[in-house]
This record gives sequence, C-alpha cells and structure tokens, in this order.
Amino acid sequence: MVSEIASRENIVVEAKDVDFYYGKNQALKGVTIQIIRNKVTCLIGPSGCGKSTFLRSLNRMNDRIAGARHTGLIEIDGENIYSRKTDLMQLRRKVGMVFQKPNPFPTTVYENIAMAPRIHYGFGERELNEIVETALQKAALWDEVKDDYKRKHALALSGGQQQRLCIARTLAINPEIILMDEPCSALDPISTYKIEELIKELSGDYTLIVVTHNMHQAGRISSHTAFFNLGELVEYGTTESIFQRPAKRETEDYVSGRFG
Amino acid sequence: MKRLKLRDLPAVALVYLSGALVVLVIVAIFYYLAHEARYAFDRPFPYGYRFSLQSPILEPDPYTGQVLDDLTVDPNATLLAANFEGDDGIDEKEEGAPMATLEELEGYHPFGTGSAVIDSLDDLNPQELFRDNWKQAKDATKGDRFILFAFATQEYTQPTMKLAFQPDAAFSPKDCPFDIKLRVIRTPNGIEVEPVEIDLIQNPSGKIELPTWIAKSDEERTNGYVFEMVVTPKKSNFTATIAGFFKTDWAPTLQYPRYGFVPLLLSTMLMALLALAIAVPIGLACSTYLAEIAPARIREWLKPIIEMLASIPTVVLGYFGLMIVAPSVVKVFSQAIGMTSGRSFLTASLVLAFLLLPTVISIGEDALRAVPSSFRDGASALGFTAKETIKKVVLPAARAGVVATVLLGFARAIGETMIIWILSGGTAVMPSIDPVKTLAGPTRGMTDTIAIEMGNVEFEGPHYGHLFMIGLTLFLITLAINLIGYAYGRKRKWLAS
Amino acid sequence: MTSTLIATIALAGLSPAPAFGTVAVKGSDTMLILNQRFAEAFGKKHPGIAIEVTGGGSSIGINAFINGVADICASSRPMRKSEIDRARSRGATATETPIALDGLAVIVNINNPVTSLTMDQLRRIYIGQINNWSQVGGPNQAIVVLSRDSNSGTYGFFQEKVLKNQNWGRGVRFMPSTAEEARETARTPGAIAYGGVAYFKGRDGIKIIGVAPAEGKPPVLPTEANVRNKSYPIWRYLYYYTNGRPRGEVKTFIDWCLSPEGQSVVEQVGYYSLK
Amino acid sequence: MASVIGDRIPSRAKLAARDARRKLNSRLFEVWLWSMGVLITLAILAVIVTIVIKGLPAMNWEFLSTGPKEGMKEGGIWPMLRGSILLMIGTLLIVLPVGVFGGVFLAEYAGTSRLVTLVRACVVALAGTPSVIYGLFGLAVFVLLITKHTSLIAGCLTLAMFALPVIVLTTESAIKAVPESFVEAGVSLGMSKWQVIRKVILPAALPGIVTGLVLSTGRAAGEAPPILFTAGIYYSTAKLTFDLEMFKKPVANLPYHLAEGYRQGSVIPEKIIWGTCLTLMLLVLLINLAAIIVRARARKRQVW
Repeated sequence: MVSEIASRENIVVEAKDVDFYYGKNQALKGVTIQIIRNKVTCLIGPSGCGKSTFLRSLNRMNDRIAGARHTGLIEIDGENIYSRKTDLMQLRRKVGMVFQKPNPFPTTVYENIAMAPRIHYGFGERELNEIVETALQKAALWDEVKDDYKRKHALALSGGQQQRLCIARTLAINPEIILMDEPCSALDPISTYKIEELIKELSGDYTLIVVTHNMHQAGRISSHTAFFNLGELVEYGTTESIFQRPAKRETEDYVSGRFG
Repeated sequence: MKRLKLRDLPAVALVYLSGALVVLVIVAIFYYLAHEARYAFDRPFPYGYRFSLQSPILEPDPYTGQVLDDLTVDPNATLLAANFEGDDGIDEKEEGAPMATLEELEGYHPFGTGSAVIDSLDDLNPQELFRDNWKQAKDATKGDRFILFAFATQEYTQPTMKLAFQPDAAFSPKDCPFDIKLRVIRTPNGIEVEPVEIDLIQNPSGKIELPTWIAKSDEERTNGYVFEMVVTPKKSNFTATIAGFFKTDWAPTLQYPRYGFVPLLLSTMLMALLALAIAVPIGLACSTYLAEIAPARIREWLKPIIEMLASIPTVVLGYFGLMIVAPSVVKVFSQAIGMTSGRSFLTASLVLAFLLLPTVISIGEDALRAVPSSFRDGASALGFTAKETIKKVVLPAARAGVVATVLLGFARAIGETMIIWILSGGTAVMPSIDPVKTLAGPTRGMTDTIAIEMGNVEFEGPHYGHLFMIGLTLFLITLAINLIGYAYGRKRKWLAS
Repeated sequence: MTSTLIATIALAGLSPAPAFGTVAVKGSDTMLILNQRFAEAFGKKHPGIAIEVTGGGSSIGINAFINGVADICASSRPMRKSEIDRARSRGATATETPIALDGLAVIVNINNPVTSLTMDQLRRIYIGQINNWSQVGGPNQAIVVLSRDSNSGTYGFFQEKVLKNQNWGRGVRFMPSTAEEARETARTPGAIAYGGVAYFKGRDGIKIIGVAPAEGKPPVLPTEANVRNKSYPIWRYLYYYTNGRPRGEVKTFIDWCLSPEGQSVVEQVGYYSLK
Repeated sequence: MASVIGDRIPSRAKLAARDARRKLNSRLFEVWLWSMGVLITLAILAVIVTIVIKGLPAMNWEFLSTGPKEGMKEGGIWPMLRGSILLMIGTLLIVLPVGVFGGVFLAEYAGTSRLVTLVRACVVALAGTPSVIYGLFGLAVFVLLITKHTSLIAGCLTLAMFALPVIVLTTESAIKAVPESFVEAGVSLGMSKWQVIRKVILPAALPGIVTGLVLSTGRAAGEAPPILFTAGIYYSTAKLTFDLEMFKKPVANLPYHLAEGYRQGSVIPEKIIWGTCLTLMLLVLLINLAAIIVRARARKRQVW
C-alpha cells in the first residue's frame, strides 16, 4: 500500500483486517495498516470516521468500554497485543497516550510525572528527581516550571502547559510509541504551535501516532498520513503523497476541503 | 420572554410567598429554639448549708444511735437555703418547724439552733424563729441575710462546743455564683471570741470551736451566739447559667439541679466518631466498589437494597438493636471487657454505624462519580492497576467529596435520637479516660436527653429551657457541619482549569 | 398553599377544651398502664364516654392541666406548690384524688445472701458510696445498680424518697421498664433494682428484700399489709388531679375508678387498691 | 535512543515480578471492595429478613384492622396504622404547595445572588438537621404557642417542617434538570414566565418532584422524635371519625407506639412490637416503592 515501506524492522505497528464494534455499531471496517518506527503518522478524517477508535485500540483503551469487541489482528513489534499472553501493563508502558483534553492528575507537577515511574519501576527519590527533570525538559516545559514544579499544582498551569505536562508524564514511563488523540483541539494557536514543535522534536526518538481533524496540522508535523472515512482506511501514504497526489476521489475531496 | 402577565400575578405571588416561607422556617427554628432556651436563664441558683452544734467529743446520738458527723442525717441540723421547692431533704414533718424549745430538747439533745430572716436583730420576732429557713427565687439573686442562733442546754457539761457546718449534699459550692460568708455578729455577755468570718465557698464545711454558752430559759435562746450568713451575687444570672451549662455534671432532677451538658456533648461526639470510624471505611469501600468496579447489572441490584436500609425507620432499627444486637454484643464482649448489659456505648455506636452506611455509601458514590473519567483514562493509559488508579488518582481527586461524606455522616450521627435513646443505657456521665470502661458502660447523648426528659419537665421552667439550650447547640453544630459539608461537596478542584 | 391556609384556619378555630363526651387523661408514665386499663374496662361499661389516654410524664400531664387541656392529670407525685399556684393563676383549682397505692420493692439476684438493707444503705448504694456487697454484709462482689430511666415517675419518686434528692451514682444503669430491670437482675449476680412490687412477684431468679426504715429498726417486707399500714418505708399514692371537684363525665369516670370494680383493675395492674 | 529513563530501567525479570505483585495486590483490593459490598448487602438483607420473620407471626388481617385489647397485650394496631397514614397525608397536603412553590422560587425566581446561595446552603443544612430539633420546634410553636394541645394538626405541621427542605431541594433539582430547549420552545411561543413554568417546566419536572415528595413524606412517617411531643397518644376509646374534630385530637401512630412499646416494655408483648415494626417498615417501604415506580415510568417516557 505504501510504496516507501522499507524493511520489516521499520514497521512498528501492523494492523490486519481490523473490524471494531461498539455493541451493534461497527466503527472500523477491515482496517489494514503498517506504521513506521520513529516517525509521526497522522490519522485524519471527518468526525465519526473511526480514527480515534483505531488509535485507542492500539493500547487497548477500548477494553474499558462495555460492549466493545473487535476482530482481526493488531501487532506491535510483531506481537499480537490482543493475545491472551499480552500484559496490559507492559503494553501501556510501551504505548503511551495523550488525550484530547489535557488531563493532569489533581496534584503537583512533580507528582504527576513521578507517580507512574515510581509505581512501575519502584524508583527512589533521587532517580525520580532526574527523571522528572529530563521529562520536563523533553516536553519543553522545564523552563516554565523549573522554579516551583515540586509545589505547583498541575491544574494551575495553562491549558497548553497542561498538555505538555501530560506528554512529559507519558515520556516518564519510557514508551516507544506515543498515541495522541487530537492533542491540540482544546488549545489556543500559540500552545498548538508549541505542541507541534514538540511533536516534531520527539519524532526522532519515538513513534508518534496523532489523530487530528486539522489537515494543515497533519501537513506540518507528519511524515505519513492515513485518511479514514466511515470506519474504513481510505488511503495511507506519505503525507506529501496524500496531500499532493491523493489516489482516491474521497481523499482529494477531503483534503481540498470539499467535505468533512 | 414576557416577564409577567397580570393574570399570573397570584401564582407568582404565591411562589414568592413560598420562597419567603422557606427562609422564614430557617429563621423561625433558630428564633424559637433561642426563645424557649431563654427559660434556662430564669434559673434561680439554689444554695444551702446545714448548721449544727456538736460536742468536741462525738458520741452516738441517743435517738438514732448514729455518730452525727454527717449533718445530712442530723435531725437537729438547721438548714439555711434558698431557691428550691418542696421537701428540704431532712424530714418532711420539720418543714417550717419552729425553733426547738428547751423543753423539747430536754433529755434528747443538749444543743439548739434556730434561724430568722431579718435585716437587723432589732426586728427579731420571737414568734418567727424557725429551725430551717429558705427563701424563694427572686429575692435570692439580690443577696440574702440569714441570722443563726446557737446555744447549749443545761445538760451539756463540756467547756467548749463546736458549730459544725456543711453544704447541703446536693449543692456544690464551687459551682455557686454567689459569695457566701458566715460571721459571728454577737457573742453572749462575758464571752469573747476572735471575730469569726468564714468564706463558705472557699471552706464549705468545717467546725468553729466556741466556749460553751448555756441558755437557761426559752427567752435566752436568742441571747447566745448569733451568726449571720450573708449571700451576695458575684456573677450575673446570665454568665452563671452559661458557666453552669459548660460544666461536666448533668443532674437536672436534683433539688439543686446541675445543668452541665459537657458529658452529653462529649458522649454524642464520641459515639458519632466511633460509628464513623466503623461506617466510613466499610461504607467507602462499598461505594468505591459500586462506583469503580461493580458491573452495571450488580449495581442495579445493590443500590435499591442499600436504599432500603435508608428507609427503615430508626425506631425499628433501634428496637432491632435492642432485641438482636445487644444480646450478641454482651455475649461477645462480656469476657473481654467485662460488659454486663447490652445497653452500652458500644452497642449504640455499632447500630449507629449501621444506620450511617446508606448515607456514607450514597454520598460517597456520588463523590466518586463526580471525578471526571478523564482521570481514570489517564491513569489507565499509564498502565495503572485498578487499585493504583483508585488509590493514587480517583480518591485524591474525590478528597473534597469524601470529606463532605464524612461530615454529613457525622451530622447524621450526632442528630440521631431513637437508636441512642433505646441502646445507650441512659446514664449521663463523662466518658471515662479508660476506653474499655467507656465502651462497656452506659452513656447518654444530647438527642436522647431531650427526648427522654422533655416528658418530665415543667414547661417554661429552667430544666425546659436547658433542654432547648441543648437543642439550640445541637442545631448550631449540625448546621455548621452541614454547611461545611455542603461547601466541600460543591468543591471540584479540577473544574478550576 | 391553600391547605396551609385551611390548616391555619383550623388551628385558629381550635377550642382548647376537648369535645363533649370525651375525658382526656394525661400524664404519668407510671400510671399509663393503669389509665389504659381503666379506659378499656370503663369503655365497655360506658360506651357513651370516650377516654383518651396519653403518657409522656407527670409534668406533661400537669402542664396540660394548667393549660386547661386535660380533664384529668395523672401524676405519680403530689403537685408542687409552684404548679398549684400556676394552675390557679390560669383559673384551674387543682383537686387531688388518690386513686391507688404503690409500694416499691427492692430486688436482688436470687443467689445473693443479703436479705435486707436500711434506707441509708440503699441511699448510699444508689449514690455510689457503697459499691460492694461486702460493705452491707454480703459477699465480696461489685454491686450492679439498676434503676428506671428518668422518664418514669418512679425514678423521681425514688430519688426524692430514698436518695434524699442526691444525685445518682456514676455506674447506675437506667432501664426502660420494670420488666427489663427484673430480667437484668435475674441474669446479673451482683444486681440490685427497684420497682412496683407486683412486677416482681413470681419472677424467677430474683428475690424481694426487706427495707429497714432506719438503722437499728427491723427490716420490713413490702407485703400488702405492710404497705397499707405504711410501715414499709417506700410507698406513695398515685393521684388524679381535676379542676375543682370532679363533675359530669369526669366524675363518672373517677367514681368508677374508685368503685370496687375500678379498684380491682388497680390490683390487676399491680398496684394496691385504696380500701 | 535518548530515553527519559535511560539505563536505570530494571531488568525484565525484576519488572515481571513487580508486575505480578501489583496485579495480585490490585486483585486482592478488588476482592476486598467486593466483599465489603457483599457484606453490607447481606447485613441489610439479614436485618430486613429478621424483622419480617419476627413480625410475621403477629401479622394478619385482624392485627391490622382492630384496636389493642386487654391492656395492650392483645389485639391489633389499626388506630396506630390509621394515625400514621393520617399524619402522612396531612403532612403531604401541607408541605406540597409550600415545598413545590419554594422549589420553583429557588430554581426560577431567586436568581444567583450571594444571599440566595446562602439560603440554598441553609436549606441543604436544614435537610440534615436532626428530627428531634423539629420536635422541639413543634412543641414550642405548634403545641405551646398556637394550639396548647398535642394534636394531629400539630404533628402534621411539625412533620411538614421536617420534610420541607428535602422537597424544596428535590423540586429545585428536578426543575433544573429540565432541558433549556424546552424552556426556549415555550418562550418562543410568547408565553409569560409563569406560563412557561406551569405549562412546560412543571409537567416535565413532575416525576422528579413527585419522587421527592413521596420519599420525604415516607421518611417523615417513620420518624418518632417530631411527633413525640406534638401528636402522639397512647390509647383512646373514642370512636374513629373522619371530620374536622379529628385534627384537634392527638392520634396514636406507629412510631409513637413503638417508642411507648419500648418504654412500657413489660406491657406490650414482644410479638406485637415486632408486628408493629414490620408494619411500619412495610408502610415506608411501600411508599418508597411507589416513588421508585413513578421514577421508573417517568424515565421510560422521558427521551431527553
């Protein structure tokens, strides 16, 4: 499907014929996709097209919804994440997630980041201090909170800062893949810009899969783009090819703003 | 929208009237509780001392065979008292008995005492000398003066005699808002004693040694030693009543009633706290289960059952506690903490805890449900287990709601009447420092005191007023707790962003 | 709202006196059972006159009487002077009719060797000065002191008559009923309790002890004869108070209560009839 | 790869052991929560079943339909049951207009000033005020000040006071739950504010209001302290009548009978007391059941 797809070790996520149902509603229809390591992949499409459902099935967040079920295969690093042997804890350590609305925990900035590594790895305070600092730096939040991040309540931060805090929180559990579900939709343009810059910076070290309804954003940040419509993966390829030379009529209509 | 049509005026007026009525109810409750509580301040403060002459060498009384060191049982003691009604506690027949004549004392008792309520010795009327004297309420608050006469009869042979005095058994001088002094104002001819003045509040009981003086005829009875007991108020009735209210002795049926409500307050609070300590962990665990873990189907079954408990009338629950819980509590704890009766602090608290469960569970569940699911999503995406999500994220986020739950549960517990009435054992005592004693022993709280005693008070009297004072206090306490709980319940920190 | 208005109008229209043909008996909890039995038996005989019985306590009855809303106030204690004065100031002349005689028996556990106490010992036990049976000639055993609760007139009477108005001791447990006292005494070896003598006759596990009026005097048991001749020290009358001499239905009722038929009810309930 | 954690990460084996421990821990925690839920449910069921078992032997038609006999040792509890029902109806009639209109006032007319917030907070606090306080108030005002006599009407007024705050609050929240779109529809038709309330808001909020009314009256019917000093009577040979006179007289009722039964423990046999307990519990439960049915039916109809 994607011509540039190189050797197999570059593929980090592979989905084959994934159908997804919420009760009787089918949300995904036969989605097959291969996502490339350490790149930014954007999932675009009109609302209700299944892009968020697909994203959330990559770390099995959909498990929490009653009546949700799926068929097909999703593999990460060649391992079926829906197999009986899959350890959810391990999966979520590997696949981090950032949500549409910033959702820092109601505690200090420091605690927000330190909580997960402490729980997962049992680090002591000295190690946590370093991790929190590195995570804040990586999330480009360090300069803004370095004076009082141990005391400052996370909910006292601005929306954009909160979202970067959520990214830092995710970085602190050492993920390989970071899922982002419309991370900028609740933010103002300046904050959005900062998050986009951050995404670009992170892309060398992490595989980022970003759901967005903003096509320009997809164009700015991603190397690959997948276009979903009505639960189907319509087209997938390099961002450049999707935007410049869409193979399908639907895609062309969408990216040129004729529907959606 | 059109604000108002003339046609609607009556209905809208009715709406405003009802709103005003609701506000009025709040004011009225406060006003009328306070209004009735004012009767507590009509309280005449009673006091009373007994006086009797004794030989320095005490011998058994020839009449009763008792050694009369306790003037309460000395039939010859004179009582000077004010502000009580009815039986003076010595002997009903002696009420208002005239001062004993020498003839009456002959062969029976070698001393005589008597009293008069006069301002000056010149006003003395030999017809109005009494054994005991007491005054009624209103004069006593202005200050009183009693004159006391003391003499020996010719049967007495010792060179000295002692005037013994002690406060009436039911009267506690240290609680008394008066200054009470005893002085010698006249000594018989030829006898000189050091001027005696005794502060009866500081030294409520004691003896004064005096050279013997013998009255030879009935006329001479008043010529011997003359004392006066002077009573002057030192605190206003208001401060004294308030001070009395905050004492630790609740004994309203005494001749000299004491209205210290601290034991009731403390018992209520401690019972409520124990009940909370049992109900909150269990109840919160249950509400966490319902809010966080239970599948919808199970929740649909459990919730009505728990609501059913909330609808069992408390008097039924109290009776259940008495017939079913109390005997088993005795069985379980009789060895361990020496419990003899099921009517105890522990039983009352246990049943109270049971009563609190639905309150704690339903408010607790609401508090947990109010935590946005985005927090749970966040925790879940970070790979937290259910326990970690609840303990590290959901419960801390719901802290204000949990505090509100505890507060509202507390208010409910201290306001409960029937369960405590039926199960507490009804004894108004300060909780003991020894927890075992407190748990196994009987107790009594504020609510049941109101319910039990309102049946036996004189309406619009001091006891009635004090019950309303308790009611007012209870009202203010629960009001404050509920208001704070309400404020906490509305607090949602995460909404700040 | 309208119903509130109706309620207010209804309230305003309330005459305080009960309706024709009704006798309201109010007051003492001690006498509640007696009053109820009276009402039930009297109702069969005189179906035209309705008797309403309310408890609550002697003071509630006295207060209702003072306010003129009870036809008969049942009281297990004589009215206080201040209450009589207050009633008079509102136009009611309290008239006292003794209706029954009551003797309070003192009971202990059946295995307790103590057979009698003096009034003074009893007082000291209840005020907490004596707390071991060995102090009154019994075994070395702690005394578990039981009393009626303060709702009952018996409580007030006992406090006045025996405790000489002193306060109850710290460990006294207050029981809601005489039956409860008896049950508790039967299962607690060191217990002591008091109550209407009739409640204790023929009950297992307890025994009635004699009471000596004073030190050195012989103890007296609360037999019918001893209570009637007042040699047993803890006795009292139970009273009905009416406004002036009983008239009309009230008179019919009180006369019936004092008749042999009424007095047999008194015996049935467990008090002593006024012979 | 420049990870945040870098080389500090524990070995796979250690991590797996840690994960296993956490999972077990969480599982145990869930089991604990579950067992608390089960424990409470069982305890509640045990209490209810005990009361039913103890009360059933006394239960029969005669018990419910006749008065006490033989010095309260035999016979039934009809006067008490009737008294409780009368108290409940009277309470409902008094509290209905004031409570509902009061709720309308708070929801629609009072605005959002600080004073109103305070009033609302006070109403909430009143809803949590001990019932014995209402008993005291009823004694001071309805008995001593107004009627000088304990009576059915004094009891109803006291219980109405007790039930009022809850009804005001449930009415208010039922009204606030009516979607704004309904109101807008009404407004667009040119209705006045009161017309909108009467024709649109109140019908839509009715199930919520009725539920609140029924629940709080049911609760009031089971409370003993408010009627202890205001309405209770132990026994009467008077014929039961339904007229205005009835309101002036005190009534026998179930909670009072139980309180007396407890006090006069030696007189009323246990069997009758348990029967009375069961009757009172069933009365309140039936009322609650009615409320639940109203709520359930209304939910089915409501589509928003």
